[in-house]
Amino acid sequence: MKRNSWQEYQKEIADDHYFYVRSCIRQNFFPGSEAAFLNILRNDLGRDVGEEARHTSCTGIGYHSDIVPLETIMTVVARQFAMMTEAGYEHFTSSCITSFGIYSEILETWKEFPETEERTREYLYKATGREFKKPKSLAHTSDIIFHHREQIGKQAVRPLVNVETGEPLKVVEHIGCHYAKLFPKSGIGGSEFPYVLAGMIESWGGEVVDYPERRHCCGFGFRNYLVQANRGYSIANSQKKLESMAPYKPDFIVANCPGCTMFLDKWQYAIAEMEGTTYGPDGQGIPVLSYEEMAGLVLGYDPWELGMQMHQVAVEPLLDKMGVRYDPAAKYLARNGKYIGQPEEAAVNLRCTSQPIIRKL
Amino acid sequence: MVQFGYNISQPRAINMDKNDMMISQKILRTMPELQTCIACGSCTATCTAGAITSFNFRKVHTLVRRGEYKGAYEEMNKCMLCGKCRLSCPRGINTRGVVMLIKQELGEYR
Amino acid sequence: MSKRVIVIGGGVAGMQTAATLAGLGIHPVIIEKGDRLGGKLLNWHKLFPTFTPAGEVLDTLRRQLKDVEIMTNTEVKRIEQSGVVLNDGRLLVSDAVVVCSGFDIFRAEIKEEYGYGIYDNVYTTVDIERMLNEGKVHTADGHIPERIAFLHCVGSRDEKVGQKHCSRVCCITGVKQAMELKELFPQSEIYNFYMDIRMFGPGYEEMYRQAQEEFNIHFIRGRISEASETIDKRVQIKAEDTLIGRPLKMTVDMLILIVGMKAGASNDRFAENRGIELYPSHFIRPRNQFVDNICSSAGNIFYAGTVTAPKNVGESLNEGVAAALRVSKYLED
Amino acid sequence: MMNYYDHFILPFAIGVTVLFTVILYKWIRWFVRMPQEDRRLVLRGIPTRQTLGAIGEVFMESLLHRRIWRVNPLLGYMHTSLAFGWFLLIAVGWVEASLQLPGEIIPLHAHVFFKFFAPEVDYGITGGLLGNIMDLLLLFVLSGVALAWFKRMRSKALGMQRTTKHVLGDRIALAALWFIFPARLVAESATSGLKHSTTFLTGNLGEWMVNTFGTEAIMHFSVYAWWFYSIVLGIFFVAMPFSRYMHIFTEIPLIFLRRYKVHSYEKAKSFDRFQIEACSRCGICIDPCQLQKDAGITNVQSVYFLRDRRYNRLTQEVAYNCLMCGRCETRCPVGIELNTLRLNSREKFAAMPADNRYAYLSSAADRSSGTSKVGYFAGCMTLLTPKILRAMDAIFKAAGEEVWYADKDGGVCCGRPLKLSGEVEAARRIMDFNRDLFRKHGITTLVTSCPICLKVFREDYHLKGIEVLHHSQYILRLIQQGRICVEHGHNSFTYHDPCELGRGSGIYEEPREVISQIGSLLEVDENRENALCCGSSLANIAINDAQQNRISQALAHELADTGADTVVTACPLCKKAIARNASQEVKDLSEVVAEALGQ
Repeated sequence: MKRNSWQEYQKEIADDHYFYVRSCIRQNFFPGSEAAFLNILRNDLGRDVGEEARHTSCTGIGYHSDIVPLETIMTVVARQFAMMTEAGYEHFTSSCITSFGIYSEILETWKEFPETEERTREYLYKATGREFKKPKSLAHTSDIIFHHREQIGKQAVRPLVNVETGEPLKVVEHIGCHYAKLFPKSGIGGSEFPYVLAGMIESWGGEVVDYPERRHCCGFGFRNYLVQANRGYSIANSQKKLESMAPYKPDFIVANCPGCTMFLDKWQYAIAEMEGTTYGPDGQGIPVLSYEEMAGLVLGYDPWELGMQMHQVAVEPLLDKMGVRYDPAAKYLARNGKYIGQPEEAAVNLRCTSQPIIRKL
Repeated sequence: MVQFGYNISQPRAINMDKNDMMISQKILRTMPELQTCIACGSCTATCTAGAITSFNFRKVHTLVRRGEYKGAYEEMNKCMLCGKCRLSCPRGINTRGVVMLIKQELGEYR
Repeated sequence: MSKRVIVIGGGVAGMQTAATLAGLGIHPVIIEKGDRLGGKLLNWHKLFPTFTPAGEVLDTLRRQLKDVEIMTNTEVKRIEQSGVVLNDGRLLVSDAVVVCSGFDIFRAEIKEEYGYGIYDNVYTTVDIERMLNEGKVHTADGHIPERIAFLHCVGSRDEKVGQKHCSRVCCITGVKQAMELKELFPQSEIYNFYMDIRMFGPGYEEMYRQAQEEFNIHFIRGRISEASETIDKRVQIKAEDTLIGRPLKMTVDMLILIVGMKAGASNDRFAENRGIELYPSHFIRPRNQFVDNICSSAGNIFYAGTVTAPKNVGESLNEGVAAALRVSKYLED
Repeated sequence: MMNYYDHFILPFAIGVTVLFTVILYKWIRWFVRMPQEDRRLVLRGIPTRQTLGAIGEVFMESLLHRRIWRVNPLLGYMHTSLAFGWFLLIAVGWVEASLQLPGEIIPLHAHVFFKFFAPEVDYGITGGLLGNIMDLLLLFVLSGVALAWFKRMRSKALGMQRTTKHVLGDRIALAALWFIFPARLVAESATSGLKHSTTFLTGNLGEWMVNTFGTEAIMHFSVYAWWFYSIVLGIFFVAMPFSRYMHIFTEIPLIFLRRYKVHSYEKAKSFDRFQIEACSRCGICIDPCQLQKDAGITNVQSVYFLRDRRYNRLTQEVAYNCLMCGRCETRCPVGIELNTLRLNSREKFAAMPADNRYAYLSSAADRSSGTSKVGYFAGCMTLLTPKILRAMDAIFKAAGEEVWYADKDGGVCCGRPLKLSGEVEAARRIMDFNRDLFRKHGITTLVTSCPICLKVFREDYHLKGIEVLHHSQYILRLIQQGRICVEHGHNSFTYHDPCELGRGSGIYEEPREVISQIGSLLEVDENRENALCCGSSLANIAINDAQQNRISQALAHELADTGADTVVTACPLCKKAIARNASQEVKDLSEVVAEALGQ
């Protein structure tokens, strides 16, 4: 790919001592990913990541759905910053792209309209008695993985290569809209050719697939999804992307936004059930991974440890291609060995639910 | 197939890769002057039918030129062929001829 | 001894200025940064609206420059009252200076969303002129294009790339090239995506009409928002058909970006002279736009051609004559 | 009984048989397929005076070609000599044969080859006289043939700028026709020479032939000459029902049917065939056609239209490309209803189902204002010429007339443009809406400024109890009743007759009378029935703007040549079309009147 322009959009990413805030969607649907992020950073890379159990949702979903006013969300964000300040950190990192967009937007608003920052400080103090410092740097967690991608590459046990053919895996990357479309300078590679995930893929031996609808939204769209009658618009967007990428026969999709990961995965199930269309080989779906899961697989983590059984589209075909060893029987067992239930048979997971389940009660 | 209480919306975009351009091309071959429309809208502004309906001659023929034929026949049937548009067209397009042509090419009875 | 006048730039405006000066018995010196005279026209194929080969115009101008002193591969660093300072530090003394340094072509790479330099089948109008000159117009893998899209106003009327002005000549260039390509590939469909069509010159509107009616070139009002490459290396483009009010997408074999005129990079350096002022667009602002539209505030510095604003070849040539006459009048006084 | 057979008569006999078989087949077929009401008209008409009139008309038109004489005497002579001359040759020849040939039963063909079968040609006093009469008649016909040849080469001398471009079948029939009478002359002369006839033409020519070439040679030659004569006759007769010469026999029933009030109608029907095949392709319709003269369109004129329609190869392009100005119809020597035939040919191209059309026309579309017994319908085009609206307002005010304005703030089209485009059924829906509107508002007089509307109101609306007037008629009435006064000034005017008002509705004098009360009227060369069309006619769906403009230029030029200060017309469409190219002011009649209103 003659794509070098990403280098014109670089941003400062701190090397260590991050204050980590979680994502509503990721912690509910991909809890293994957040755990993996912390493990990779702390254990594999030896970095310091601080956390605060009392931090809340950024309320971005409510904000984008017109039910949380601007003043409120600014105060909530200020509270998160106060937590960071109290914990003695300066580098703020968020797991969620929506939150990342919210933080970027609010910091930018405070810069342009300092009186709003003043008012927010006042609201926060009145409500909680807290005070805060603005973070020195703001990064999305994918920025941080990108920052350490070479080191992860060095420690890689399973590069993104098809073990049978020796060919690099073809990876479709999807960047959440609020990563760089709000402020192109806030994302690595800008908004047109973001490089944050592509950089990881290339460093870990995979091949990035550029396809026509690459920049298109996954269709989450907050209000479009939240109102059932509007979901047709939401799903149509995912379908547009899937149709556009299917001819390239990608091995998997990786996204940096929790919402996108969820919708690209779950809408494949819905489309298959509603229309009978699937986009992967042999009537299956295209597996959708979070970048934490991708990094985890590269570093040799167990797929069920990474929470990949939570996916709607079965990941086993990909694991087989990568040569990942896994216990099919353990897929739907919790850490304590308890059966966690399993999805009904569906087109996108057909071959992978027919395995006999050993119930260990 | 499973019903989840919503459908997959059809894209609103005019997809020039999927649209069948044959009829549109034939219409333009027959009346190349239609291509000179500069969308001034005077036809629609003066339209006798347009004054009492939503008929928009300019928009309908533009859609037809893009291969969007659905509903064009029905829309063109609102025209009374009075000819005011032809008098007002700065490009000298035979607008009544266009109406007749589009109806002929898109009428289902053909 | 005849007076010495430095003409900066050996494009059409500079050539015309020098030729007229020489005819008036004045000693012009053309300073050209390239290795030969002709400027942008060296790369142009045919000129609108008459499809005159660019070479014909240059040949006529060259013939009038037989005895004119020409310094090629030479660049001017600054303009001073006594003359010009070259890049190598030499001072060339002169009685007057005519700035004919022209314009720069907008770098299409900056409009990253159109994928110029990234996708194989995205071209600029400058590329097409070159390809027409070489007699080789085809897609990157050597095929005859079946569908071609032109995009008007790339680097014109675009705040996002600091080009607020209208480059004027690109509209008619897009029409001209569309007609040339239609003639080469009669079976192809050609679409011109435009924001406004501005046909300011004589015969331009007639040519636009001819392109529509006789060449069946489709004009769609709407700016392409993004381009992306498909699996077969074609280019998928998205725009709104604003006359319908619906988004539109199509895949084309060639996407041709009609690039605009950017103010010459040297204008900023020249403007260090207090007598030379710039517009916000960085084109040079003449003393006024009417009776002194080829004069600077400094008495002995004059302008001709696109250094002051986007112009077509004919207008630039006229300014060459006008500037030479004003120089001559200045030297007499 | 004498033997009247020789092998050479076979081509002729076959030809005649084919001719009459085909003609009878066609007539019967057309007649049987005619709608019930048409057939009833015919049956009711036969015992009336119309039949006698028709016989007279057949004589005047089919034989003497009276109407062509009016176009150009030389052209008329040509047609008379060929048609009437041939008829007399047959009639007198028959007398001659029955008087002079021996035998009880003389077969029909015997007179055709009389000289061959007659034992002695100048038999008795009657024989010599009849022989000379026959020679004279042959000379008469031959003079027509000579003129026909001349016409092919120099049509202008016969008053025609252009002649018809014929199809192959026509050319064969024409060539045969050209040879029939010269062949007859040669064959008869040869036999006359051998039989020592003394008639002035064939006798003398025969004598000269025998003297020059010898009896032996002429004996051989005469056999070939009679064969040739029979063959060209045979060819002509076979070609006749399939070529333009079908008109010779079709015009006769057409004259009768027309006398019985059978007419063509907005929808195609069987009677149309009688009109279509009655066209002789004389090409008189080509010259008056402005599409040909000014716009360079040469394949759509009525002659070509009828030809294409006859042979079932009518294209939409030809059907649509006609201004329906009626200039050709007024000149057609056969009196074919050209506009109606053109109109009813369009339905098959425009056959749009009418169901659900114009369902949007409801009471909501009533945007009329005012209350009065007098209604004013401006018409769509008048809404684009507000000066006419203003002028009419001023006139109404001056006359103290309360008016119900049907469409001042926008109305519904009168339906005629749609009808002209062949969408007859759909047009009916629009007409119904407007008629209901007129009824609802209880008007008894309906004034319109648009001749297009006028024509359709009068012909298709069936507005019983409502008097429909064009504003020119209405204005004249106001002046005559003294309800408005106009002042006579020094301005000179020329008047352009709109097609739909003049030829279409027969209104020629009212506008002229009004103008002459205001100023002097300078006529253009071609006026009234011969007036030019402005080119903007809504009847033409195919013409492009440049062609329309050329027609308008030519008209504007004619009007300017009168030297009048102002061009006056009485149709908003004509006004706009002329103003496009006029060098002087162009006004509607109402404007001129409004400006001249006195106290």
